[in-house]
Amino acid sequence: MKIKYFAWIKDITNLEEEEINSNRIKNLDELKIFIIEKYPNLNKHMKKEVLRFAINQEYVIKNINLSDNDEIAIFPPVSGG
Amino acid sequence: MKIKYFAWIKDITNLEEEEINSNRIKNLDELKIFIIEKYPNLNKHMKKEVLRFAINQEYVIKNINLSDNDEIAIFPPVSGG
Amino acid sequence: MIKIQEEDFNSEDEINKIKKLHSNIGAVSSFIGYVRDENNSKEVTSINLEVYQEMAYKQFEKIINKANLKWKLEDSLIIHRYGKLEVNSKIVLVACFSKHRKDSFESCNFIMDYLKKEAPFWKNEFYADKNEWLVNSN
Amino acid sequence: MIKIQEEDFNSEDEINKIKKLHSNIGAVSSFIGYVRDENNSKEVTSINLEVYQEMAYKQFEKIINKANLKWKLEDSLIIHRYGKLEVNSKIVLVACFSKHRKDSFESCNFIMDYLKKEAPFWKNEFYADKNEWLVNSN
Repeated sequence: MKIKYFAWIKDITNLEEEEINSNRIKNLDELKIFIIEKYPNLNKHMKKEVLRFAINQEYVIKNINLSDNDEIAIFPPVSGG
Repeated sequence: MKIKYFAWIKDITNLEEEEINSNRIKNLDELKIFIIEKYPNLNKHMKKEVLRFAINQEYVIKNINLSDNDEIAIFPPVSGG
Repeated sequence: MIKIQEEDFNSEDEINKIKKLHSNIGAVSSFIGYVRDENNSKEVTSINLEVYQEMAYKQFEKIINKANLKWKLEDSLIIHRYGKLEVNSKIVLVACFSKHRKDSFESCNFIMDYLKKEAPFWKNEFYADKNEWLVNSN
Repeated sequence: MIKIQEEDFNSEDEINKIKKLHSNIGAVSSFIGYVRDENNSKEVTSINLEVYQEMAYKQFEKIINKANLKWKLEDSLIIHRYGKLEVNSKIVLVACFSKHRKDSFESCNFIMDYLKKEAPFWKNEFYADKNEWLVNSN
């Protein structure tokens, strides 16, 4: 699956996007655990619930199953307009 | 005093404006009586309270004293915008 | 700024002229009114818009003053046309300039409400075979 | 119509392009957002606006669909810029086109509310000596 990072999340991951494919990741909660292990500095933001998640360009709040060709985006609260 | 007429009121008076100076007209109510006598076809509109009055470009609802250099406007409900 | 004119106007240019004067404007809410091709189920060909100019300026100034008391505005603009206006022509532009959206938005609506009720303009609407004076319903 | 672009836009031209398609439009309500020279008491020199484009298009379409269910609109327009924007630059234009004022007015505000809360854009604000990511408060 493709993971995209935006705004200051990119400063923590040092990446705009990456391909992650692991048997361990079957849903969003498992992806979150994987991401925090890979980027420990995201942990405090995850805990404070400031991160937003979108799967295939739609906001997702609850846990949801993921498939290999999903595009997941992780970003902070928006500030457009 | 100068009297101005707008919209379909002009079709009744056949005038856009006129100068009226009479000792009989000391306030708006007296002017209304004078106008109806001069233009009997305005009477039914006056009775239905569809006419609006402005003195020196300000709306006036109650009776008010008039002086010789006042500009009085008589018009139907507005429809701008 | 208040303008009462026969000519058409360019809303981008008119808004820019005022925006340029203030670098702290973050929000411009505006309304443009047009002549529609249909009204009260009748096909409109054009309108003739009559105005009592001196009074219109005075009333527009009053309403802008009222809006400034109720909201924090950096500037405001009313352009109202008069005369013969074809279908699709612009009739009016109201634009309110503020730091934040809420002020511009609410004041623009407030000014339009007042303008519709009290600005001394009268629309004579022309149809294929006759014409008729209008009364604002809202 | 939805546009997400780096370039500036001319609001008169953009509104005209849509207005031309409908002779029954009597009302266009619009909002323009600008980069202000000051925010949270800090002097702003410019912003960099990041966007998640595919998602922004999808979310704008959804909000326009929602607005069409709630109000009687003839058409609607969202233009949102991204990239480096200097103070006084336009950021966004939302315009709603309807027969009557109430529909255009309320839907324009509704779209802006939603856009501020959910459109995937992020402002990185530049000051004389540093820069900072913003969060929308309203």
